[in-house]
Amino acid sequence: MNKYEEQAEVLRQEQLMPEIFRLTLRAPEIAANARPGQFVMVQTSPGYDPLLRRPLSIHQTIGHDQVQLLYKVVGKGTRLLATMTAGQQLNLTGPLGHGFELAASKAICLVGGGMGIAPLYFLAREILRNTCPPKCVVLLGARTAAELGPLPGNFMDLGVTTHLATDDGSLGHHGFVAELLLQHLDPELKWTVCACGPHPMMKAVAGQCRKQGWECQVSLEATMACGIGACLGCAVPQAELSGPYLHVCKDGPVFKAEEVAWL
Amino acid sequence: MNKYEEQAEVLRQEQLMPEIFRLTLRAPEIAANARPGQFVMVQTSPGYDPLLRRPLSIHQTIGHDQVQLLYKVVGKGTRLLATMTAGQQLNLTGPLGHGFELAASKAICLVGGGMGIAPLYFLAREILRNTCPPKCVVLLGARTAAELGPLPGNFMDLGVTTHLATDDGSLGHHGFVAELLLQHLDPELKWTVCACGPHPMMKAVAGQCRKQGWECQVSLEATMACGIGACLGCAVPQAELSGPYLHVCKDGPVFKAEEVAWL
Amino acid sequence: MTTPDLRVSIGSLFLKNPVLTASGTFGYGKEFAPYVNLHYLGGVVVKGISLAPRRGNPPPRIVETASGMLNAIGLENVGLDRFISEKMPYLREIGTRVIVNILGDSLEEYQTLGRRLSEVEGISALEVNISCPNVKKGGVAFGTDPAMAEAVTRAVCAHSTLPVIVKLSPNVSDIAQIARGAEAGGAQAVSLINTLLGMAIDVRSRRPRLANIVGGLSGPAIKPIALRMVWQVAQAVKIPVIGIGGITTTEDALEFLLAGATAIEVGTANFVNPRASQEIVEGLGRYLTDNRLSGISEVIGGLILP
Amino acid sequence: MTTPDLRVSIGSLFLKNPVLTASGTFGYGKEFAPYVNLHYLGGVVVKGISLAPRRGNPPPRIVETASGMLNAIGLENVGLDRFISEKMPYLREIGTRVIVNILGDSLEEYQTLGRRLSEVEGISALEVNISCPNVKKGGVAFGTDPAMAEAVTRAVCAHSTLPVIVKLSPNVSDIAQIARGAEAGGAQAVSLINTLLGMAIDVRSRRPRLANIVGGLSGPAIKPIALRMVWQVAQAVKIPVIGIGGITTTEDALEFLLAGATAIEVGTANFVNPRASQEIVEGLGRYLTDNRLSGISEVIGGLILP
Ligand SMILES: Cc1cc2nc3c(=O)[nH]c(=O)nc-3n(C[C@H](O)[C@H](O)[C@H](O)COP(=O)(O)OP(=O)(O)OC[C@H]3O[C@@H](n4cnc5c(N)ncnc54)[C@H](O)[C@@H]3O)c2cc1C
Ligand SMILES: Cc1cc2nc3c(=O)[nH]c(=O)nc-3n(C[C@H](O)[C@H](O)[C@H](O)COP(=O)(O)OP(=O)(O)OC[C@H]3O[C@@H](n4cnc5c(N)ncnc54)[C@H](O)[C@@H]3O)c2cc1C
Ligand SMILES: Cc1cc2nc3c(=O)[nH]c(=O)nc-3n(C[C@H](O)[C@H](O)[C@H](O)COP(=O)(O)O)c2cc1C
Ligand SMILES: Cc1cc2nc3c(=O)[nH]c(=O)nc-3n(C[C@H](O)[C@H](O)[C@H](O)COP(=O)(O)O)c2cc1C
Ligand code: FES
Ligand code: FES
Repeated sequence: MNKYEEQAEVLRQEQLMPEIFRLTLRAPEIAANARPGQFVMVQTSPGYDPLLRRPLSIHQTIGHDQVQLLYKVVGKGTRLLATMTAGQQLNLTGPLGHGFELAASKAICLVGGGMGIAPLYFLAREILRNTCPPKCVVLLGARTAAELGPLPGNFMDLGVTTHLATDDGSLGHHGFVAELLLQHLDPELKWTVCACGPHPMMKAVAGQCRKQGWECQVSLEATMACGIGACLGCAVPQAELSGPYLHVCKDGPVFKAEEVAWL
Repeated sequence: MNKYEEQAEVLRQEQLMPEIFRLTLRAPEIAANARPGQFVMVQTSPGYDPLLRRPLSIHQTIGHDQVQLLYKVVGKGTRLLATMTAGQQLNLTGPLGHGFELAASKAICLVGGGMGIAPLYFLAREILRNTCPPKCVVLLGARTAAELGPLPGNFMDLGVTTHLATDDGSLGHHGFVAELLLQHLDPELKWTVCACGPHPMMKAVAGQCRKQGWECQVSLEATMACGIGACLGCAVPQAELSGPYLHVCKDGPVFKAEEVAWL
Repeated sequence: MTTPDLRVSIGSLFLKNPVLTASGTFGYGKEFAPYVNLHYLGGVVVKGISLAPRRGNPPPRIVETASGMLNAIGLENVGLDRFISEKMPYLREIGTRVIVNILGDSLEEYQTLGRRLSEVEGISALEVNISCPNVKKGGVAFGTDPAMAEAVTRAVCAHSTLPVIVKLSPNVSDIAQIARGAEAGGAQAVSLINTLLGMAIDVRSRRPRLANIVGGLSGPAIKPIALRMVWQVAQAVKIPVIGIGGITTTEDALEFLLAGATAIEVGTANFVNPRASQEIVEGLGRYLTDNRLSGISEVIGGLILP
Repeated sequence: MTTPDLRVSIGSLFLKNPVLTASGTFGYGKEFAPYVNLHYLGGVVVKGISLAPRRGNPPPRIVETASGMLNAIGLENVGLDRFISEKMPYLREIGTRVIVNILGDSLEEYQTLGRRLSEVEGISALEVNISCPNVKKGGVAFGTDPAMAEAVTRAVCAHSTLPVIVKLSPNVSDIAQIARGAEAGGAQAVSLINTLLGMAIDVRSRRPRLANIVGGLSGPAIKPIALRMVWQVAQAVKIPVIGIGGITTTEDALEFLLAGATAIEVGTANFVNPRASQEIVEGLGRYLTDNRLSGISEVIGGLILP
């Protein structure tokens, strides 16, 4: 898989919610090669503070040369990113890692929690464009309605069935998004479930899938320095606990749920 | 003398020449207390890179609440400063140090080289407003005409006699600004000369003045950490070489030329 | 709601809160009076004092580095006599603890400083800078050898009635061993870290950026090293530990307290934000309130290990 | 105009230019092939190899600090056999020097690594990481004692036909002394610095940010310390010195060369800018041209003292 270092131009910075932004960049090489579930490493500052690049999933590619990121401001790097305006330059490396792999699944379910929703939009669009399976369901969760903002609408606009859950019940199901699996997925079908979100959410989803015998792919996070398998910083334990660690940036970020240790 | 820490608002950022900017800030406490020759310490970044504040002379105060800085982009800090736009906040401490002291001089000459011109504009305005001496002459120098930009015009607009020198002869006298002293100052008068600029220029000016028996005040530079006499970083040797060092931020930046060692 | 209890004690020295200012970064207190209510602070550690005045190193003395700075002030100071006559009158009135940092180039000089300062009213403790070269031992710094650290501590303690804090140099293989030396010598506390020896070169002139060639590195850059050393020393000695090194925010201070420091000193941060020390006092109070903790003692040493 | 001569030699090891990549920050070379023309580099130092594969430490292994980062990878590596069979075939073809970084927990392990790697085609030199604990000596790191440094160097040199570079730990009182130990043991060169031991705490969870509690600090933050040590070591030994620590730009590299380093290694900077190493090669060439210097040897050790 090809990787690039690109000086991307900021085309648009949109504040979707108080802390959540959508950034559209011109990055032709990365856009042309990106697959859903892959990520980029973004240099958020020209100086040494912050020093390391920040990993962000590709939210979608637009046309042949644009990359869109969806991110939440949680610290220094993302705060700086949110100050970028159209016309400014941003250095990206990518596309990095292995994305979701959907051979010829007949029934696909995407489960996103919080910012884990970011890569699923790209995935949903690709699914609809390419395989267009008989069944495709999207389940989105967040702590509260305000955290989802326009995202559910974006998925619905694609024409895909979308169910929502919020921890506080302010929108959709009152409870965890993993609980929607049993409510909405026909247990007779052989589902392929693609999940991205907080660790406990993915653990619950992976557990459900195992019980049902469904295939499950999860997109993991880890603190990263290089993003390309060189530093070995992004280790996560594999299912076989005594085996070598997996590395999120190189072996993932998308893993088969059964490869991973759910501690 | 009172010192303040102020969150100043950027009112205007003007690019006078390719590398030279004029920044107008709302900083009421500092504006109300500033004297010509004093400086501020500017926090150029919210993070740790660059870490230390940067010293900049007060170019002038405007009205009761505005402070203007004139600066050249030479490194990280000034480069960041140049990206600031109206409405943004900038943290300043000041006014710092001791400025020029003009008791009742009858003949005053201001000599500025390069960015050393910055504090002299404030001084020229104050002189014209307060003491309004029978004789007041401004001598400005730079490497080339393009480095002076609109600055000579600013002084002329005050109605003060202004002579120019450039190293390359592209404007005014072809040579060093210190050479203008003998050309333009009536040796019969008791001049008070106030100089700010590169060290060799001030050394030449101080030498001339000593020969003529004129009073000479010079504004020195040194790398600074605190700007308030606490770190002892900004040492310069005094005329009495074995004596303790002078500290630019506290004992200066303006010194009597005879206090300083001209090495 | 009760106001949070920030009081700590460093041996027999009681502080209203654990926030001190680091020697050499806060002048003699007065310089910061325009920015800080000095009496809000736990205490002020003044610029290092020697028996005779010192001129310090020639300039340039300071250079900025990535998230840090190098200084080679060379321990410039007004000397003991002028310190007592010129600086103490102001310091006596600031309403908080005054800790005097001392330095010498022989055991005798440290002794004399300890004795003379014990007779001065208004001083709460001594902080002994042992990063200085021992002239009689070929210029090896007192702070790089446990036996020498013990000897200099003992010398000061024997001649002084004040609580003695020994300030450790980080330029050593095993700082815990030096700390134990100071403890054995009778120190009531150790403070660490002093600056790390560093260097910078101007590639255009090909010359060192400091006239002294090498200088001491301080600021946020060194915080991880300082924190590790504080954690190691806190486990190695029974006396209280004062944490120093890159502390700029309340969170930084909390890291050192969790690692086992009983108090902290704010250094280079004073230059960046002259109100940093006071803001940290306020921030610690807020932290206790927000976390419903009754006192800062619930934070100190509270690191949870995996 | 002639192209500038960037060639240097490290003992019997000739490099087309003085820019190497630091162990653990450049994988096995291949990872950076999308960004860098590997054959432009002076050489590639690969991730540290031990006799048996190592799992390394549990996560989290990385945390960012001010202008730096802490890592506690724990020397995870594929082990000698897989390194030879899986990584060497690619490395043999990259068109530049391959230097293999080795680590062990006993003299015997270092010996075996030296012997086995000498038999492998395509390796130009060994870099011996002596920051590892000596299990038989109670876990004290080889690199903190001059005699142990000498012993481990001698062990590798005696069993290997390759040039041996000894990589020094900065967590010591006197790094020049350790360098002299390595020199006495037969090292053709020393490289420094490895990471500085540091720590970070998450004040919300009150836990260390690294599962291993402590980790190694690297990046621009440590450059002043590294530069000072390189300067000290260059004066203390006759063998060539390779400078490492925070090198990110051409100017940084020049600082180390001026201080006496014959070559440099680019580490953490590879993560920030994957093209850093190649850009430094290009930058050094430009510097020579701009300053009308015929070769990089005119820069090495060219520091002008006051
Ligand atoms: C493969 C991958 C893809 C990602 N995709 C996205 C995405 O599309 N959108 C998005 O918003 N984020 C995404 N993240 C998370 C994102 O990388 C972090 O939020 C970001 O690096 C934080 O940088 P910062 O400088 O703002 O925060 P920092 O200053 O580094 O950290 C601030 C605080 O946030 C915490 N923090 C740091 N990283 C994370 C994290 N990963 N999750 C939660 N808290 C964290 C820190 O512990 C700290 O307390 C992804 C991460 C990975 C590994
Ligand atoms: C009391 C005082 C008043 C000043 N007033 C003004 C002013 O009104 N306008 C103005 O433009 N500048 C002024 N300066 C100089 C100004 O402080 C520096 O140019 C600034 O700090 C450079 O910061 P930087 O981060 O951009 O450069 P850095 O990254 O710190 O340095 C970049 C390069 O510039 C060099 N450099 C650093 N400081 C200076 C300096 N003082 N002079 C020349 N080169 C330097 C460095 O050695 C380095 O090579 C003043 C300095 C002092 C001490
Ligand atoms: C400019 C400056 C001067 C210093 N002078 C002294 C001193 O006189 N005595 C001393 O013990 N430490 C001195 N120090 C060290 C500091 O007290 C402190 O230990 C060190 O800077 C690390 O803390 P920091 O990173 O918060 O600055 C000085 C530090 C700086 C930056
Ligand atoms: C993630 C990481 C892994 C490292 N692994 C090794 C290693 O296996 N062997 C070794 O000798 N040094 C290792 N190092 C140290 C570097 O080679 C280098 O000495 C150090 O990082 C300082 O250089 P820098 O500041 O340029 O990164 C590692 C450093 C990092 C950041
Ligand atoms: S982030 Fe470096 S190996 Fe994954
Ligand atoms: S800059 Fe600190 S004393 Fe002058």
